Amino acid sequence: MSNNNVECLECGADVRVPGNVMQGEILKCGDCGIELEVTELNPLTIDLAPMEMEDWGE
Amino acid sequence: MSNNNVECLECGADVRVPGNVMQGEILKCGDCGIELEVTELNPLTIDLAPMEMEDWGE
Amino acid sequence: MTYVLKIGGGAGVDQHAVTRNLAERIQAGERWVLIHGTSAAADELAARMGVAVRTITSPGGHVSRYTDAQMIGIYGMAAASVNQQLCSELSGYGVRVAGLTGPTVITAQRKQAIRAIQNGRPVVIRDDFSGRITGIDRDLLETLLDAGYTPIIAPLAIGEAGESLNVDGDLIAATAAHALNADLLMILSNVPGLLRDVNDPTSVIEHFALHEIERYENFAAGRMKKKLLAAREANIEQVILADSRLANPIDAALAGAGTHIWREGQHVGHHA
Amino acid sequence: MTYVLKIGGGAGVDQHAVTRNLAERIQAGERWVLIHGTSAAADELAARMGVAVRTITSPGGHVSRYTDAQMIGIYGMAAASVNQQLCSELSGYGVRVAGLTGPTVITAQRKQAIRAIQNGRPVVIRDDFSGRITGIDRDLLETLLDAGYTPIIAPLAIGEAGESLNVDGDLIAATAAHALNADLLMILSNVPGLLRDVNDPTSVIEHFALHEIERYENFAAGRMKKKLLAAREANIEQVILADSRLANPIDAALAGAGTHIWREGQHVGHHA
Repeated sequence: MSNNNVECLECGADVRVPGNVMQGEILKCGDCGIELEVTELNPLTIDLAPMEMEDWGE
Repeated sequence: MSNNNVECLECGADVRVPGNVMQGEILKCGDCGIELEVTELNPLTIDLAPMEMEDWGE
Repeated sequence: MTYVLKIGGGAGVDQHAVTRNLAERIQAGERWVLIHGTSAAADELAARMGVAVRTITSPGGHVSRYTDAQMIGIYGMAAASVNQQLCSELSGYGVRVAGLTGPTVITAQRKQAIRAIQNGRPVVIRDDFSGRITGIDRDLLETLLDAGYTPIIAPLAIGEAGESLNVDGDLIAATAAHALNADLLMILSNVPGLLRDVNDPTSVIEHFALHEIERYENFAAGRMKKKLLAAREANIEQVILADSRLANPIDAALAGAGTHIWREGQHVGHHA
Repeated sequence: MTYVLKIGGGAGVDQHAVTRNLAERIQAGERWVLIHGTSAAADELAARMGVAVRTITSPGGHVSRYTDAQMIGIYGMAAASVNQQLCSELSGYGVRVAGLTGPTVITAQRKQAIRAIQNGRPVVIRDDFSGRITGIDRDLLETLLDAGYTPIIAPLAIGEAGESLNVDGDLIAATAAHALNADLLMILSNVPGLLRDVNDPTSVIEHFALHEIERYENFAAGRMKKKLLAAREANIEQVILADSRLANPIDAALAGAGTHIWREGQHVGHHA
C-alpha cells in the first residue's frame, strides 16, 4: 500500500488517498464503486462506510 | 479640600483619603466618628455610609 | 384549549415584544407552552470561551452548527441562560413559569453517522451531538399546565446513552403540540411567513390546507423548510408561521398575519 | 413523607455515589427533593472564560465568592449545567426528574450594601448579586412531587428587580424543607458531620436536640456554620449533616452516620 493508496476492502483494487486526507473522509473505490471511510488517520485505517447515513442537517 | 483630604459631611472636619483609595471605601471621620463612603473615584465623591449594612457572606 | 409557541433563538428575534404579548394572553386565561431557540446565545458563549463555532455543509448545501462534545456543553448552558431570562421576564409580568432546561424533558436519538461535506469533500461525521426527537415528557407538561404553570422548554434533549443532544426547536414545538393535541402551534421568527418570493417580504402566502403542504414546500428555503416540516409533524388544527418583530406579534398572528395552515382547510377566522 | 437532600457543589463531593443511592430510594417509593450546589462548576466555567474568580472577606474573616454582574451570568449557566448532569444521571436510573434551573423557583432580596474588607481596608460593596432567600415556589414543588417527579433545584434565585441572584444552597434546602414541612433534611458534603475537633474526622458529634443548637454552634467553622443555620431555619423533625464520600451515603446517614439534629430530641432511630 503506497503511502497515498489503500486497498479496497471489497474488491482489493488500489484506492487513492489524498495527501491532506481528513478524519472520516469517504473514499470511493474507482473499480467497484464501494464507499470506504477513513476511521483513523494515524495509523491510516479504513472501513466500509455505513450504508444508511443521514444527510447533515436534514 | 487638599487632594488627599475630604470634608466630613457630618462635622466638616478634614478626613484623610488614602492615595490608593478604592471604590466604595469606608472612611472614618477622626473627629465625629461618622463613616463616609467613597461613592465615586473620578471625581472623588463621598456620601454618608449606610447605617445598617450586612456583613459580607453572613 | 392549549397553545404552543416557538420563538427563534436567532439574533433578529424580538424576545421582549413576544414575552410581553404572551404574558397578557396568559394573564387573560390562555394556556401556553413556550419553546425557545438558542443559536445566538450559543454563538456568543462560544466566542466568550474562545471556542470556534464550526459548521458543516450537507451534500444538499445545507449549513448548520457542528455540535461536537465541547460545543454541546456550551450549547446546553447557553440554552439554560436563555431559559432563565425568559422565566425572569414572564415572571416579571406576573406569569407563573416552570423553566425546563432538560435535557430529560425531550428524548432523542443521536445521529451516529452523518454524511457531510468538509473542505469540499465527502466525510462521515461521528462525533456530532445532534439528535432526532423521539419523544417528549407529555405528563410533565400536562401536570404543569393543569397546575396553572407556563412550561418554558429549552432545545436540549437526552440521548439513549444519557448524553445531551442539540435538537431542532421547531420540531420540539411540533412534538409538544402533537403530544398535547394543542389547538394551535405558532412559530414566530424573523420572517413574515412563507413567502411566494423569498426576496419580497410582502409576498406572504396567507393560508392553505395542511393536505396541500407539498405544493407549498418548494417556496420554502433554509429554515423555513424546517417550519413546514414542523407543521406537518404537529398535524394539529392550526399552525401559524409569523413575524416576531411586530408590536404585539401573537395578537397580530391570531388576527391573520403570517401564514396560516389549517388542517380542515377552514378560512382564516379571527381567533383571539 | 417528603425528604429534602442537599448535595454540595464543592470539588470533594462524590456526586455519582449520591445519585445512585438516591435513585434506589426513589425507585423504592420515597419522595425526594434534590438541591445542589455549583461552586466547583462556576469556578471552572469562569476559568474557561478567562474571568478571574474574585473573593471578598467579611469583617469577621469569612471569605466567599464576589458575584458581580458578569459572574452571576457565569454562575447561572454553571448551575444549569450541574442541574442537567444530575437530571441525566438520575433519569438514567429510571427516575422521573424535573430539572428546575430557575431563577423563578426561589425569590430573594439582593443585598444592596455589604460591608467587606478589600486589601485590608473596609469597603461597601454595592454590585454583588447575592441574595437573602425570601421564598420558594412550594406549589410547584408539591405539584411535581404529587405527580411522581423528583424536583432538582439549582441555587439561583430571582430578586425584586427580576435579576438573577446567587443564594446559598444549604439555606435553599432549609427553605424547601420548611415550606414542604418535610420529614427530613439531609445535607451531604465532604465532611463527616459536625466535629468536636475540626482536625479529627472521627470526632463527629452524633446527635443533639434542635433547642440545644446554640451550644453546638461554637464547634462549627466556615461552611458548617451555614449548615447549622440551615438546620435552625428548616425547623423540622430531623436534620442530618453527613458525608457524601461513602458507598451509599444516604443509607449510611439514615442508619446513623453523621450528625443528627432532632426537633423533639428523640434518640437516633434507624430510619430507613
